[in-house]
Amino acid sequence: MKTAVGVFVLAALATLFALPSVLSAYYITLVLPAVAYAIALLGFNLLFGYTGLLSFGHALYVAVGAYGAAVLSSKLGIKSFELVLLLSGAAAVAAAIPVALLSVRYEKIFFGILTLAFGMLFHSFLFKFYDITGGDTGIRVLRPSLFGNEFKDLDKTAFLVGPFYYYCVGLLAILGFVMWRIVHSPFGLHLVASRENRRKSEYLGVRVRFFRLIAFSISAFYCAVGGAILAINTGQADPELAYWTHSGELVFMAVLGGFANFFGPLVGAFTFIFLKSELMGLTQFWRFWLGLTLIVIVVLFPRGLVGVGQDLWTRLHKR
Amino acid sequence: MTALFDIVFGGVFHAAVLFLVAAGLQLVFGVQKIVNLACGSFYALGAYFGISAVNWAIAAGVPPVLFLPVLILSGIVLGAIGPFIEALLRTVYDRDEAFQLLLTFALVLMFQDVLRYFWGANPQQLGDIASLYGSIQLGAVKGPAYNLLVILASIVIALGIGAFLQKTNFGRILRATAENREMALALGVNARVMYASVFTLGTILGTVGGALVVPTAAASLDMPVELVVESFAVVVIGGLGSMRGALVGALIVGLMRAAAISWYAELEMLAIYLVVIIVLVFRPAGLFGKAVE
Amino acid sequence: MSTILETVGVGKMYGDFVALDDVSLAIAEGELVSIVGPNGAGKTTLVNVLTGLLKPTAGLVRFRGQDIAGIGPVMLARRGMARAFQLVHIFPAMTVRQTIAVAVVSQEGKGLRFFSAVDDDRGVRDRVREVASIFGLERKLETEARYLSQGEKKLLDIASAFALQPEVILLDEPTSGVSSADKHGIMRNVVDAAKKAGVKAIILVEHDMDLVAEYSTRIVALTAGKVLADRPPAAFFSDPEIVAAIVGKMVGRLAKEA
Amino acid sequence: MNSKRRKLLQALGGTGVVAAASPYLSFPAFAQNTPIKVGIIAPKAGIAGTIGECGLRGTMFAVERINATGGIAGRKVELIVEEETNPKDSIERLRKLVLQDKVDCVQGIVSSGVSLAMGAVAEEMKALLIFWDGTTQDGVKETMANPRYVFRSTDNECEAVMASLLAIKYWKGKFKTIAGINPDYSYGRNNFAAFQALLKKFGVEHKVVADQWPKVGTTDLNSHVAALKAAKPDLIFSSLLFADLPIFMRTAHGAGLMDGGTKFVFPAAGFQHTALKKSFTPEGMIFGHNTLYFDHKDASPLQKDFVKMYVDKYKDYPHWEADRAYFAMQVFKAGVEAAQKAKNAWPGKEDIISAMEGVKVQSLGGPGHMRKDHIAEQTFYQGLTTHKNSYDFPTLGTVDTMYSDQIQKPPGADFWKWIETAQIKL
Repeated sequence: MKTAVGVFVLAALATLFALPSVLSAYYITLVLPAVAYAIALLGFNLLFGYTGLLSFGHALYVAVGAYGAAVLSSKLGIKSFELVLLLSGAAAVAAAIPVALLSVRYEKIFFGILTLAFGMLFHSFLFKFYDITGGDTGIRVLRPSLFGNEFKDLDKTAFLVGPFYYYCVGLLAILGFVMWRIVHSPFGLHLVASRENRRKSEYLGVRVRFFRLIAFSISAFYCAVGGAILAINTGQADPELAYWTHSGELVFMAVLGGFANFFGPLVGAFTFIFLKSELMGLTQFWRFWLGLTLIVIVVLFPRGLVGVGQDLWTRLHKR
Repeated sequence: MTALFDIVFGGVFHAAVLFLVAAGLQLVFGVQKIVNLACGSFYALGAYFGISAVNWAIAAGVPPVLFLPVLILSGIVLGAIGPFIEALLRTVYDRDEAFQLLLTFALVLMFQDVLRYFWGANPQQLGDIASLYGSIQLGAVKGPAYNLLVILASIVIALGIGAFLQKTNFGRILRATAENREMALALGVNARVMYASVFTLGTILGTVGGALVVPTAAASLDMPVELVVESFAVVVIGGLGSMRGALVGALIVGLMRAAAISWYAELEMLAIYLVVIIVLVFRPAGLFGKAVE
Repeated sequence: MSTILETVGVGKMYGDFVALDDVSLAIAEGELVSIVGPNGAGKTTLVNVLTGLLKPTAGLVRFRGQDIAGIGPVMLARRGMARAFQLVHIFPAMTVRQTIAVAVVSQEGKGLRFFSAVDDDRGVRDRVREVASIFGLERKLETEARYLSQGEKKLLDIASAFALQPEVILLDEPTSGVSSADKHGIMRNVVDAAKKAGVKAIILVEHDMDLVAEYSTRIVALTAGKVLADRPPAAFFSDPEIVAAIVGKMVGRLAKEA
Repeated sequence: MNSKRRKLLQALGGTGVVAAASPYLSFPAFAQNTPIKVGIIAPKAGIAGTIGECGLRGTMFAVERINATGGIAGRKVELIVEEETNPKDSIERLRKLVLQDKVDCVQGIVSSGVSLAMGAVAEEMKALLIFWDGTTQDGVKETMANPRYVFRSTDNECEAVMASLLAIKYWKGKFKTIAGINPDYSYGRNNFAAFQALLKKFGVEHKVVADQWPKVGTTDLNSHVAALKAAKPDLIFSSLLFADLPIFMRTAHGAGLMDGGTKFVFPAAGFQHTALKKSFTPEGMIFGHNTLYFDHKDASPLQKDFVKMYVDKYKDYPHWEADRAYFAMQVFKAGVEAAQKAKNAWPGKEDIISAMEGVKVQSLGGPGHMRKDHIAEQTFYQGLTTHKNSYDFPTLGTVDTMYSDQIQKPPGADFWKWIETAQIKL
């Protein structure tokens, strides 16, 4: 099993690295947000899948990452993407701690609504405090340097589908590995225990609230990294990123892929981005079909695409 | 003095509409324990359909005085979609609430395109129905009579729901189910009928709300997602599942908003979220909610 | 014999309702103290007070001489007291290995390790195996808790509590919902395990008077929030007044015979 | 993909077939079998959905005419329409059109938030992009001084400047206290600020007694109206648009805000002129119809044709977005044809762009041209409302007309400095 997962991961990474030589530039610019969402969802699912807390406001941290990249690049002139990632991530953690302190007292739907309220609070802030945040138009995000290299000879598309793409896939691999270790660590074990039975885990000495706070902060960091990548791909950070329906999309992706599995949300991110993009090209009523897809997944395949895949696999092997 | 009246009147009007939507949300949460993100979509549906109903009434030569009943009736007719959506939700009653929330989120997405399919992308408006009802004038105070009617209708509906829950047999069973689902089911409450009825009632509260308000406003595709947020603020402040909470929460949100707009316009929505957070810090279950954790 | 856990004049009111009234108990090393009483006598409240979950409205609760009133389950576990539950409390989707590992990790203070794999920790692995074998669960290590039999679930619940290496363990009806044939098996298992694991005292809340009579070193009877009796089994069962007040209202073969 | 294109051609009324039979072979040297592909990105849902719809109709009208008269330099136009949503997704759409569909030109974009982000992306991608109504201004500050590939619409402040000038011209000395109720985004903020700056320039002493900033799409404006009523201003300046303006008008009318002698200035009223019914919209208000006033007596035959077609086909009266969209297509056409003529061969992108700079075209609303710095100049229409017409909504009694070179800052200028120093005629 372990080797199977290893082979799968290596194959997936190899495919991602090989994509630019196969796919057209347009599709690579689509893979880029998918990679960004995959990173964000790694964090989101630590909280949702492993800790059992459904946040309907995690777009807030994606937005913090995007605005972090915007402020650092266009207002403070910081070019280094490494620094941008670290500082945006730190800002997201700083924003997450007060929210988490209040929210982790709750579970289930109450947690969902409270996080939604905080997300919208931030959205209002972005919208209303025009002089600081640029209001509805947001803030421009300038092209960063990667390891000090600015790639000045490349135009924006070439930069995005070239060095930036490989950089982000590398980031996904590293952050994926880190998250893999986290969920298999003693800390991860305690998170799962607190999800399964909070009272019982407390009697076994699990500091549920504290651990949830940490999980929340880690997830915020990942979301901010995803947000920073998204913002550079778009070239703009805007308040829509913090709107609650964007949080809903994060949940959508996690469930689409299957949140019970480590790789589910990653599959969900890639599927969602391509599904949405293709639907938008096919019909103006893409929201309807997207909603219908979600209903089918929720009602018939609650374990998501990965669950469907696993079922097929076991059925084939039984034969 | 006049100014203060105008501000309070505006706030109460906003509260009246919010109450209807929040009441639907509370009713469904109380019994089915599902938070319905699509409550805003029902509201928008009510608004769009209300416009069509009135246009039809105009074409059929219905006298203008009857437009208000026509609007209310159109909202009630829309309740017919309730049982179908409930049948869909039934598939996830025993699942994790993430699935329940997502299913209603899917409805939000789908409704947006359903509305667009039938009524187009343009925001829809009713010419000038509201002013047909004239203005009320009390000394220096002047306001549109239609707004007062909406407030009154909302109060009547609130009292009606109260009486229904307290006085009727079905209401008592409903409250018992909200209190203790297993017990009620063990005592032979027909869950299917109960859930379908409650959800339909919740739907109607939303659609009637939308239909009532549309003569003073417009029906737009962004309405659903905007309204959900305000309704959530109302139920969080009031306490999830509590009808009294919906009423008080709606008043707080409506008046807070009116006050913020008048005295510090930049705070409009921020003020509401701040109230939400303050309430949650000091009274985690909301003003009338049962303790949660 | 030194006192390890005690309450002094503990009272607990819920509004006007008196749940506990002037309850004083002392539990010493080596004892197995049963708490009995009819429903509504205040057993659950007392257990919750003893385990620091509820703060009493009057009196003191001391564990090893330190006040533990209302310290909550997490701190209680750290101080060395564990609790198993009346209704099965398990982690449905976790395997037996993982469940016991939760306690082992917490007992060894490794909860804040983010980057080391639990499965690769030899210390944790050995300890999990050890605890599981004490309770006869070593063959089920990779089974998810929800697929265990009722009796096995009980054992797992208790095993995970034992994995904390507590000094005192509180068993809240450990055999409820288990067939009477299995009850003795579980109790024997627990008492043996306690000896092996160095548990210094056991508190047992139990309805089955057979088990109480057989395993207790002392019995505390509660009625209406007050201590009616606190004596060894022989003296307890030979007092017709107590038998009538407590045992008569409770289920059990002994009660039927009486 | 193919079925979608077929559908689009059908939507164009089968003009493809008509064009094939028409004498477009008058450009035999350059006639190519492949059509020119133009990508359109316009909002289809939400508050701006109505704007996108009207714009798209303007584009369709333009394409029908172009294809019926031989296409652009002999090549038919084929449209690929995508939806404008938020900046992130809209830029994805742009990349699809440019990288995947390989369109020759992209037009559209209504939201300034999207256009600001997209302008920079298109420039870096070297994609020819003509905005209908989008600018690349951050506030009123131009972020792209001399773009090569991106062509912007007139500044959003044009209508504010013109409306302010009219307010001063008609009502100077008749008001002291002013109030604003403007949408809560850069457009609204800039409009109200421009109004105040112009009052200052023309020495109109005034005091701001209330300023309201409802979020775009707010459907309940009762509290805002109450606050305005409490402030008792002599004049209210409002750049509300979309459905918000009719709601405001109706609410204000019901609450008695229009009962006194308060004057009203609505620079963006033309966006939803047909929804502002006579019963709650009084006469004598300043209405801005921007670059297209559908009921102009002296309108060009082109405009009259368009309005007639619009009324027949859609049972509605068009607003300025149709003109902006038509203008964008005409600028592209003129650029391609000029470049083709100069080169006597099919022109490349760079040739087209150079030819578009400074090109003059006749748009639906009137004459316009594309400045060398890629900002449009067009004709603007505003005036005082009247009920003397056969519609159920007010029209303009007197129509004031200004060419945007009088109300738009010149290339490279700072907007506020320009207001202070410019020679502006009333």
